[in-house]
Amino acid sequence: MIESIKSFMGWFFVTGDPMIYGADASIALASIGIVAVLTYFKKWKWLWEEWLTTVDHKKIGIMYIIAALLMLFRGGVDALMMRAQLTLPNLHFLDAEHYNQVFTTHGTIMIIFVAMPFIFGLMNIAVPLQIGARDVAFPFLNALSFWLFFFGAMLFNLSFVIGGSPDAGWSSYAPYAGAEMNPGVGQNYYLIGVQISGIGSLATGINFLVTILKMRAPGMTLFKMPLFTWSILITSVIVVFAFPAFTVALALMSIDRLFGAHFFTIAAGGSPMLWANLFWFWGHPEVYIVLLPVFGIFSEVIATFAHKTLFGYAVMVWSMVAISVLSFITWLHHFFTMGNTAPVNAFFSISTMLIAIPTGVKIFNWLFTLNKGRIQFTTPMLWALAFIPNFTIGGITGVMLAMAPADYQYHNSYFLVAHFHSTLIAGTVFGIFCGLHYWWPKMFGYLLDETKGKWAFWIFMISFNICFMPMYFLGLMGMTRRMYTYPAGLGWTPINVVMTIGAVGMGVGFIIMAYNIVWSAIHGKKDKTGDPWDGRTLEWATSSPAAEYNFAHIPEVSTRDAFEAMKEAERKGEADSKKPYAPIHMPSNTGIPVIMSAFMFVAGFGCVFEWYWMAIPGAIGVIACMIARSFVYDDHHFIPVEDIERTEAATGRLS
Amino acid sequence: MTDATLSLHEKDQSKLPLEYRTEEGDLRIVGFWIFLAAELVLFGTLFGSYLVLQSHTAGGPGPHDLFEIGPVMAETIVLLISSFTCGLSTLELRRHNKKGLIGWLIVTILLGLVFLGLEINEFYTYAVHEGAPISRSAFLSGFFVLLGTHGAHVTLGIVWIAGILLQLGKRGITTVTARKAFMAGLYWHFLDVVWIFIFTAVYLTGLVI
Amino acid sequence: MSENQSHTVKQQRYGFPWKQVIGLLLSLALTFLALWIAIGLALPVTATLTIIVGLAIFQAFIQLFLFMHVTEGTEPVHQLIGILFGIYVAFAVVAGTLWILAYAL
Amino acid sequence: MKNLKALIKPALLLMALAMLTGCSEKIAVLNPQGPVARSQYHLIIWSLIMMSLVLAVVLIIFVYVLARYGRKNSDGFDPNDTGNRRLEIIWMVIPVIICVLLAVPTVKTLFSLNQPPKATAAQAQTAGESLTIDVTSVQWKWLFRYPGQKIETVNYVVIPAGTPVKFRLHAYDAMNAFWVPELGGQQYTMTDMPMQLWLQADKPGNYDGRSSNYSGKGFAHMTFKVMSRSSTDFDRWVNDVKDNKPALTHEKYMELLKPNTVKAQAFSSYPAIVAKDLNKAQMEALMNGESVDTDSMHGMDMDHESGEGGSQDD
Ligand code: HEA
Ligand code: HEA
Ligand code: CUA
Ligand SMILES: [Cu+2]
Repeated sequence: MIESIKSFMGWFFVTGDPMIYGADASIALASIGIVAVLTYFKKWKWLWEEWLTTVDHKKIGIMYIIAALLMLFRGGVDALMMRAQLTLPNLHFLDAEHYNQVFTTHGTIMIIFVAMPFIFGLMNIAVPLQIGARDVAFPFLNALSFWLFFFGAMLFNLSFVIGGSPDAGWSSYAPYAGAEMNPGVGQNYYLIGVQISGIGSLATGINFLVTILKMRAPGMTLFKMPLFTWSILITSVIVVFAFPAFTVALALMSIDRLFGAHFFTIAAGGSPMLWANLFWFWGHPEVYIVLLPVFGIFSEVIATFAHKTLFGYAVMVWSMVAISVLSFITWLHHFFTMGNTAPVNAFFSISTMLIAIPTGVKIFNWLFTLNKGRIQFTTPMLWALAFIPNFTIGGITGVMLAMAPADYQYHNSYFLVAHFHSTLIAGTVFGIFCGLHYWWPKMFGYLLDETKGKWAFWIFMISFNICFMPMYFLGLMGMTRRMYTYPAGLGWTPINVVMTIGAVGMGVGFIIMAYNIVWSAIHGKKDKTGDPWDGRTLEWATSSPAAEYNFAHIPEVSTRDAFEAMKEAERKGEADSKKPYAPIHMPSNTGIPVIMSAFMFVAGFGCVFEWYWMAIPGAIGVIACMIARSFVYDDHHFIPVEDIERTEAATGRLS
Repeated sequence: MTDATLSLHEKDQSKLPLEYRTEEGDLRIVGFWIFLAAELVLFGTLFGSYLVLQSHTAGGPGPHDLFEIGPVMAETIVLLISSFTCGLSTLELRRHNKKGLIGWLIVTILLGLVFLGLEINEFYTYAVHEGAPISRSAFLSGFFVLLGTHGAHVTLGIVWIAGILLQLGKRGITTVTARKAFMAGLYWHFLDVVWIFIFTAVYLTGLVI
Repeated sequence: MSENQSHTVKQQRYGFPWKQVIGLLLSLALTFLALWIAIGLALPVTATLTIIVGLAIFQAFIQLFLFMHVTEGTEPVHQLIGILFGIYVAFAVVAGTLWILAYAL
Repeated sequence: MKNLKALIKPALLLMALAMLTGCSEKIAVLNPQGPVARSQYHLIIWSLIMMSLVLAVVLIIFVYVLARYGRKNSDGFDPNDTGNRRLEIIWMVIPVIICVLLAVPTVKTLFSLNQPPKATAAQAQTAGESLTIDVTSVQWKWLFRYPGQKIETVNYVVIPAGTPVKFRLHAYDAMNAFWVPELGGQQYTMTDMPMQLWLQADKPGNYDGRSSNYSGKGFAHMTFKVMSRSSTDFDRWVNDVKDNKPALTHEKYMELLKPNTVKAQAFSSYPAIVAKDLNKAQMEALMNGESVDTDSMHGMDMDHESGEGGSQDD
């Protein structure tokens, strides 16, 4: 009996490595600490009422961002572990199995649990405010999306301590990721954790599509929307149409692994290449899902701090539309070398190159927004400016990869790794840091410190170049990705050393940013006006942080850069007199999303271990929550006029 | 479409059909359409996978050996008729005729149940009598998952409509129940569209090639 | 947004459900036509496939317009564009997958 | 100007690139040793030139606007400068032209890579002959089979210089990719799809090859050597293997198929089963006495020129 428990524990918990024990211990300690603090300060009720059950898009946005920052930390630690292992040839800091798990979790976490949720967080905060709406179209669904993402991410991270992590790479190519060559629960964690959060993403896409299409303030026609809102509209389209393919791909591989089907197996006619095909059908649009929103952020920030309207607004919009259409017909460029016929490769080479054209249009329009502007070098602006040259390098190397015969030489080498870090970091990460600094006062009512912000920027940005520019050469020297070690004498060592130095530098930059957040929480400059940057769009028209109902009066819009126009009118003394307040109709908090997602977690965990006694009750819980929700009719409340007056008076906005 | 097409500039809310009359109803219907568009891609992916794997029978039974046109035609006709009765239910909804609405919805889900029964019988025959379960070959994996996904959608539709029937019985035709009934109708027609492609791409194609 | 109150509503007049009946008859006719072409006629395989897929698409549009009323709503352009984009992506995934994996053209 | 720092790095990179393209031997991809690698090298250099141009334009405008309009009190501020049709057309059309300039050689090279390279060795030229080698990737080793010579090697392969070599690629278990950067770009190996890759070495020499698609624990060690030898040396080597190396027995072969890493070795002959290119599932079925299904290869063969390997349709 004791023996069997012991052997079960040995199999259940990941063992055999001091690093894992350390992680186990720190996770346990952190959990106990959180529970203790919450209990001591009697914060449980507050946590439940203010956060866990909230349907307020601004709070959901903040929760997304906190979760994404934590995941960035985890992904960053993974990255540093990889860099440590690769610094010198023949190191044994990590063994092969461990290294393989680390790059898999690094890639998956960075893309699915950092980039996407960070963007979802920023769009939750900014989009309803920018279009002058009181909330998103489906607040309940919004909360559900967040909790699905959260529990999906938790499930994925659990693999580190229970059962073992996936090790087939974030692209999980079959047949290696199949049950036969990859037994154990690691790959199941990947499939099911990502699936759960993917369902949440799909719902977010639908939600924001409807929000933006149907809930804009009166007068805000599509072509008067701020560009960030435009970018989210188009991103949502890509999310809605790319994620179903991923849902299917993940489901098919899960069915292969759990129920013995043969979609991607070697045996019984399965087609491993079909997995690659389906994965990239989602995977390529995915990179634009994490890129277009930051294009939107840069458009806002560059226009704000150049004190000009964006150059070529209509073209900026249409180029994003073009990217969204093209993004669905280029996926094969990720497997040019899987023996396709020449016409197939030629088609996808050309369709991929075409994306350079709308992207280039955007780059030049940003440059010409700066032209004849009055440029102000704030921290968000620095991130936006650094993006332009750094991302261009990532983009043009992408075009080089798009040339199929040349890609035969780059594919799966560090040239490719350098390309995608140049786009993902100089694009997405710079963008989310930019948005974080820009909207921080709107989220919390105080600014992040500029000096520390700039230090973090310079250190991170320069280290990024130190880390990833030499990497292109490493690829041309023949070093392939996903190697846990390499022999001496190939000339690879110096570059690897430099890269590790750069990676540590990025870590330092990140630490300074984290310190800035903590420091500013205590000493940060308060934002009393709600408009700390002299902004141009409607989110700056309301107080910081915005009241629960966002706007006491729904603003009326007549031009682009609506808030700038309002300020202009006010300067000219044309501001119209305020109308009386009316009660505001708001959705009520609900615990169903978090409970339902927790059931999903239970069901998912059961599936990971193929414990159907656990999965089935979990699934029943999910369905019960759905039914319960379907019978809830009273899910709204009114904010009375007195409350509105009190809130508005507190921010000095009472008419 | 004369009676149903709504003017974009319809100011007079009370002229709108019930399900569009509240802002929430309007939002949800658009959202549901987008969801259906996403489902198109979901099924597209399954179709693509199935068609690629169709010939990968691993020496086991192929489409020719398994498919029989009789039962398939029965399933098809039942589902087509259910789509029709579902269309009638929406019509009754527009007439605000609660009895008619409930009646046609009941007919619809009964037909849906018949369809499911036929499909389960077909699956059972293949998996048990013909020795061709999902794990037999890539072709069968593709077949069972594509049809199973459709079947699961039909099941969900039946449960959903049953729930709406309860609410209709309790509350009558309100803006909320009207919206739900209307959306369930869209869903049902959509499943019919998917079946048309299953009929063509799986059964007919399987018999032709 | 007072969706909680039950509205008592007047019975409105609608005529015979022509659209629905035509839709049903057309679908049945198209289904049998496809069956006959596939099984009854011995056309070359490619021709048969082209025709039956064409018929299926036609039938899908019948459902879309006669039963589902895609053109209905307060701003039907949204769902129309949505469905069109969905068709585009679904086509891309089916045709692309087949082109890449099954039929080496 | 603090922001200039942002530009120094990319500019340096560009210069470094320009310098490196000519010299260093360490940069395998930029050091082509055969016609295939060379045609890819030309493409790479061409794209590098075009891309440097694009980057230069972006950087010049970037530096200009920051230097000009980034100062505290710069004149020329014009908030009404919000668009310019003519300019926007220019930066739409020029990228289109660049794309065309890149696409044309891309497509040309793509189609030309399907054809065997022109032989340069005197012997091969007259006979117009090429060498075929069947490559199988097994976790985590490379098996090379010479169907003409009836010998087999592991983790190294000897080829005659100046003669086109057709590598037929196949995987026993996981997907891998066969890559010899100095001789040419890679191709995947797959269990259900025999593929081919033409390579040719200009002159005798040793080249590093490795798997470039991750396949599990031993992946980092999944390397091999390509030894290019003169035709006479090659023939001598073949005879040497035939005379002096052991035969690959069935047991020994089954041993090789287990997932592990092994040293380089050579065999004077191989049993018939080796030539069947079975994958793991098929091999297991065979060992269990079941019938081997081969139809997973249907429609998966992209090898049109030769029509060898699997079959096209059912
Ligand atoms: C945010 C993420 C992001 C972005 C934006 C991009 C953008 C692009 N990517 Fe990248 N890519 C990835 C993330 C991204 N990529 C990832 C993660 C992978 C690898 C995944 C894996 O295998 O794990 C990858 C892999 C990848 C490959 C596969 C390579 C291989 O596996 O062998 C290819 C090949 O074509 C490619 C091409 C491109 C192109 C053409 C663009 C274009 O969109 C770039 C367009 C931009 C510009 C070109 C710059 C600005 C334009 C101008 C200044 C105008 C003038 C320019 C010209 C006319 C050229 N990418
Ligand atoms: C948004 C996406 C994203 C981001 C931001 C990053 C960020 C980084 N990545 Fe990542 N990477 C991917 C996406 C991303 N990566 C993907 C998709 C893959 C492919 C995976 C696969 O093959 O399957 C990959 C693979 C990958 C590899 C290749 C592994 C291999 O193939 O063997 C390497 C190697 O160097 C690497 C390095 C880094 C580094 C150094 C960073 C740095 O930028 C990280 C910097 C951040 C921090 C460092 C923050 C953490 C801070 C601390 C921990 C504080 C403490 C530290 C100090 C004080 C020093 N990445
Ligand atoms: Cu594998 Cu085609
Ligand atoms: Cu891509």
